[in-house]
Amino acid sequence: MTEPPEHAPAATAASAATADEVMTVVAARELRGRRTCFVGIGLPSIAASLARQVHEPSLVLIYESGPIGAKPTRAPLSIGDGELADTALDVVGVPEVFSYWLQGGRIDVGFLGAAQICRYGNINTTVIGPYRQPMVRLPGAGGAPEIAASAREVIVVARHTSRTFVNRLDFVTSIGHHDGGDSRKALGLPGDGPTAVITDLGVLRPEAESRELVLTAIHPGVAVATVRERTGWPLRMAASLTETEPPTELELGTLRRLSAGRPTGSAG
Amino acid sequence: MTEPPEHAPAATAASAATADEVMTVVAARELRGRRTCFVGIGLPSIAASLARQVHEPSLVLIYESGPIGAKPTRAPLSIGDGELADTALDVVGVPEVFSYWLQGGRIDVGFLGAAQICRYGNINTTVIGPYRQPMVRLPGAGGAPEIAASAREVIVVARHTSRTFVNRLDFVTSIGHHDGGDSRKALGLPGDGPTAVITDLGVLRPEAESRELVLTAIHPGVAVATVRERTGWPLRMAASLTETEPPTELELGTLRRLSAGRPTGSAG
Amino acid sequence: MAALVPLADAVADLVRDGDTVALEGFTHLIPFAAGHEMLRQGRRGLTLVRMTPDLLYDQMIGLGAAERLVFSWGGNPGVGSLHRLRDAVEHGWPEPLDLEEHSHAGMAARYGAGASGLPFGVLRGYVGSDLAAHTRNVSTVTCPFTGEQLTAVRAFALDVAVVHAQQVDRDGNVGLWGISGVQKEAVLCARRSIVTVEERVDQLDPRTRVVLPSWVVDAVSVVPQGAHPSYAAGYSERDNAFYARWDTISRDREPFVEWMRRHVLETSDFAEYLRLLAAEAAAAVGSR
Amino acid sequence: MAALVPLADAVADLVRDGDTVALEGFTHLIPFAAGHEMLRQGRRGLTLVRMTPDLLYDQMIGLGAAERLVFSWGGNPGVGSLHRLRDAVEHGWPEPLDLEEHSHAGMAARYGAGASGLPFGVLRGYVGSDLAAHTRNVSTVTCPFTGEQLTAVRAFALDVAVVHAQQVDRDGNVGLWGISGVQKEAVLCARRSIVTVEERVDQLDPRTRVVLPSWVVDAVSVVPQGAHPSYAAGYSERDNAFYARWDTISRDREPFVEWMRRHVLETSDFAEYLRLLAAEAAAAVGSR
Repeated sequence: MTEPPEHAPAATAASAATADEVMTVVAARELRGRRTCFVGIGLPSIAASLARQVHEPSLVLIYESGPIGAKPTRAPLSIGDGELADTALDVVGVPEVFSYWLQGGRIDVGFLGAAQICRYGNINTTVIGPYRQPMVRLPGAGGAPEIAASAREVIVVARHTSRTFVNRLDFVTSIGHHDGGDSRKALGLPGDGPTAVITDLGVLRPEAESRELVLTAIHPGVAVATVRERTGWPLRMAASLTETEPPTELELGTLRRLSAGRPTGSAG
Repeated sequence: MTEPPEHAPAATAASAATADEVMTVVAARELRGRRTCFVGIGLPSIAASLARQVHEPSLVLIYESGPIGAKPTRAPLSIGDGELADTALDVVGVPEVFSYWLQGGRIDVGFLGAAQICRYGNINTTVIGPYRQPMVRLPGAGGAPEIAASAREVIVVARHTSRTFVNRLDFVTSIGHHDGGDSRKALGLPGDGPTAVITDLGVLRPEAESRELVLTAIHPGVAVATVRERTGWPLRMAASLTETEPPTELELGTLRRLSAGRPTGSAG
Repeated sequence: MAALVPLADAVADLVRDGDTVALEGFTHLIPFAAGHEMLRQGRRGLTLVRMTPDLLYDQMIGLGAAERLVFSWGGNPGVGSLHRLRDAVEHGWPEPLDLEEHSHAGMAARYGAGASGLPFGVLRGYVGSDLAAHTRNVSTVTCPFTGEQLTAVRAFALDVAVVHAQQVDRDGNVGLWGISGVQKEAVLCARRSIVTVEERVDQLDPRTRVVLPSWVVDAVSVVPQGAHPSYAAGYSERDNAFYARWDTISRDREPFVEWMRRHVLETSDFAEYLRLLAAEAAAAVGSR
Repeated sequence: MAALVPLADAVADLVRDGDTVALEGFTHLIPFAAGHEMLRQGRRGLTLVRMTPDLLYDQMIGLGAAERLVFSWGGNPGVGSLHRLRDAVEHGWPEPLDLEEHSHAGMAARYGAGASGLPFGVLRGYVGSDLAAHTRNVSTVTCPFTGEQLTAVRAFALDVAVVHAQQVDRDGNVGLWGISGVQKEAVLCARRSIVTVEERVDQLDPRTRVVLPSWVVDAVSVVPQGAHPSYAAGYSERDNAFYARWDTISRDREPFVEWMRRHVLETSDFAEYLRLLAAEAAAAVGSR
């Protein structure tokens, strides 16, 4: 990646917060008031841990590796970390976590990452370039296609670059709002699809009718022009575009405790 | 029931053995050399326990309630006795015992009882009389239909009365050799069906071609005429009709220890 | 989120006349206390679902609480018939009982499909049996890869599931161990659920094998020995003598009704029922 | 009946060139020792199946042991790409790798169906995803009760399943606990199976949650730390530093091949491999 992963820190109380930290803090806030979160691999994992510690102590974190009700005290390096199992209320087999728990309709929020995302919140984590002659072979689907389909709603966390926020996906791994409008509903999917995309620049949400992602909040110190530059489609602003509340000391302190010892820039 | 459940004891070393005991002992012998037995509710349960203790210590007993590798030291009163779980290698859920273990093709012998059985080894445990206006409502299918279908072979244990060994079933609960010949195979069932029917009078086995049950062994002191009288179809004798070896002291002593405290004449 | 409430409140809030209700338990952990409470509160017109209806459903059917039974094996294990079930089926007393019956494998697949949010389950089952001819909930499905025909069963969608377990922890999570039947699946395919437990504990016992998280259960009630005469591994033994005694109690209509009136309908709760049984047992010993 | 044999014998007896093999493990209990032994014995043309191929499959693919990969997520968790997997897919080095990919839910359903003796599994999955267009093992099936269309996936039928577990008891029964993935299903849908374990014990630990009875396993080999750099709950910690280091070791072809030659191909067994790693770690500390 040649684009800088972080923008300049904002000159606020959160001046010490990196863009990644703001993204994680804002993602964690999205879990306020939720009961159950199916935590996908990647960036969402640390935000989910943060949400449990700061906002929603009773939030039930469920991982595709089987832990139900995990209570991680540090950001898991992988989705199958021993600590997830050790702190969980129960650890079930992988077939059960997908059948009884996800497909059974028991997940309020699916929390996903993305390598590419389009204006309708469809996600690619499979391949850049043609499928049979890839330029970049990505890890693949994991649990995401069914999380995207079955969770009551989906929140996506992704760094905001023009490589990620693209006009057209090279491959649809996990469905968002499909072609917009009612097209997702027409596929018969149980869940409502992405309701928020949290980036290191701001927050995008689907417009009511079109289901196209529009910018609804911008992080402190970020210019709208930067967001537009790094978005591969002509990004529109919500009528009520707001500025993100900067991270509180509690949020930031907790996040840093959670992240201690974790490799930086990790994708897992 | 008006027919006497037991015939007069034979004047042999097993003179003290009741007809029920001979039946159980002979049924247990059928499990010699087998690895896994799915134990149906009813008379088979005690025979399976006996087989493990006397003939085949490594015999794996599996019960529809979930215990795998149970090692009962007394005859279980029910298929869900605490001792079955306490002594088992593992206790799995009921869906798993039927899907992964029985349907998965891991059962050598299914061990079943019967309220009615016909010449082709089909079994009724549902109803006597018309289904909607029953004369006697029986307990029903339980695990038997799929045990009968999926176990590599099936052994049936039943007291020999003309009410049980009937010319025509009132209801087919569990399939045996269907209409005989290749008709079972034509249904696409995985297992081979009943290979032995053990009664308190003798042993019936299916003829090679017709798959009709014929008398292959008779218990000590039992007259062929008695067996014929109590069989609802014109029972044929195998060319090589043998007399059952009487119960040994070990068999009988073990059986009586297993049965101690168990209600007599129990159907469970 | 599971509320810790008295059983009478749980039943009053969550079980309605005409509901499809599964009080599950495979020999072990049968929720007798909850079933009795439904009788005390006079529930009627229930569709009762269970793999192995035994004494509890015999009692409920005998008092006319059920109009339909969906099951796979109905007997008094190790003892014999369920006389009240038979009387209802054979003679329509106290009222006719509509039966829908399956094999255990079929019932388990129906529960599993319901818990999984699927409309049907697939199995190798019912082939050659007359069972399928008597229900609309068994059909066939063809494998799109091999062309093979398999059996399909309709998923359960229950109004209420009721189970008994050993423990609830301080956060309302339920834990059970030993023979676990289809209890988890029953709870997961029900709109509403009630769990009775032996005990409230700080942390679930390490022997726990099946966990029902607080947020999939509506109400939890602490009812020690709430499975009697069934048992709860680690807490009680199966009362085999009572199962044998039931054969006599239930054989004829009047004594059955009288027994139920005295022991269930006219006791205030399960604890009083257990005290009454204990007093009777003590008296029986004393009179020997 | 499981034979307790040295791992080299188990692999020699049970794994053949061209086999479809699953070395399963979801972050936890990944059977590295068994995979290394397959490389030492020069197995070729394998179809490798696994939900979460990580370093072990990167190693096997990088040495040209596999011609096909069936999977749902292939990465170095928390670190990044699998360079050898990418090189095989993107540049056909050391040879082209045919990919068949699924979602986790689809893979789990394929394993579950195979374990259950069914030709296909049913799920709500793949809808709206491009995944299904690239495989013949995803199709649809219609519910005979509701008319609803669902996704069908073909059951797995493996030649060999290989898993790592904590313990084997004196009768050859295998026990594992912690994150258990699809290991049980993998073993149950394979014609042959190999289990490596941390330890042989008289009785399985009470923490055991998944049991593989002796009679569903062909060979058990005691290989302490046989999952390194993955872990075995209760026995070892995940070697996160090694996962990070792998990013460097595997980035370029020559250093990768050299590392594998020295550490895997030219060591006699996994114990020697572990000693070599330990010696290198000690030397690295000493040279600081």
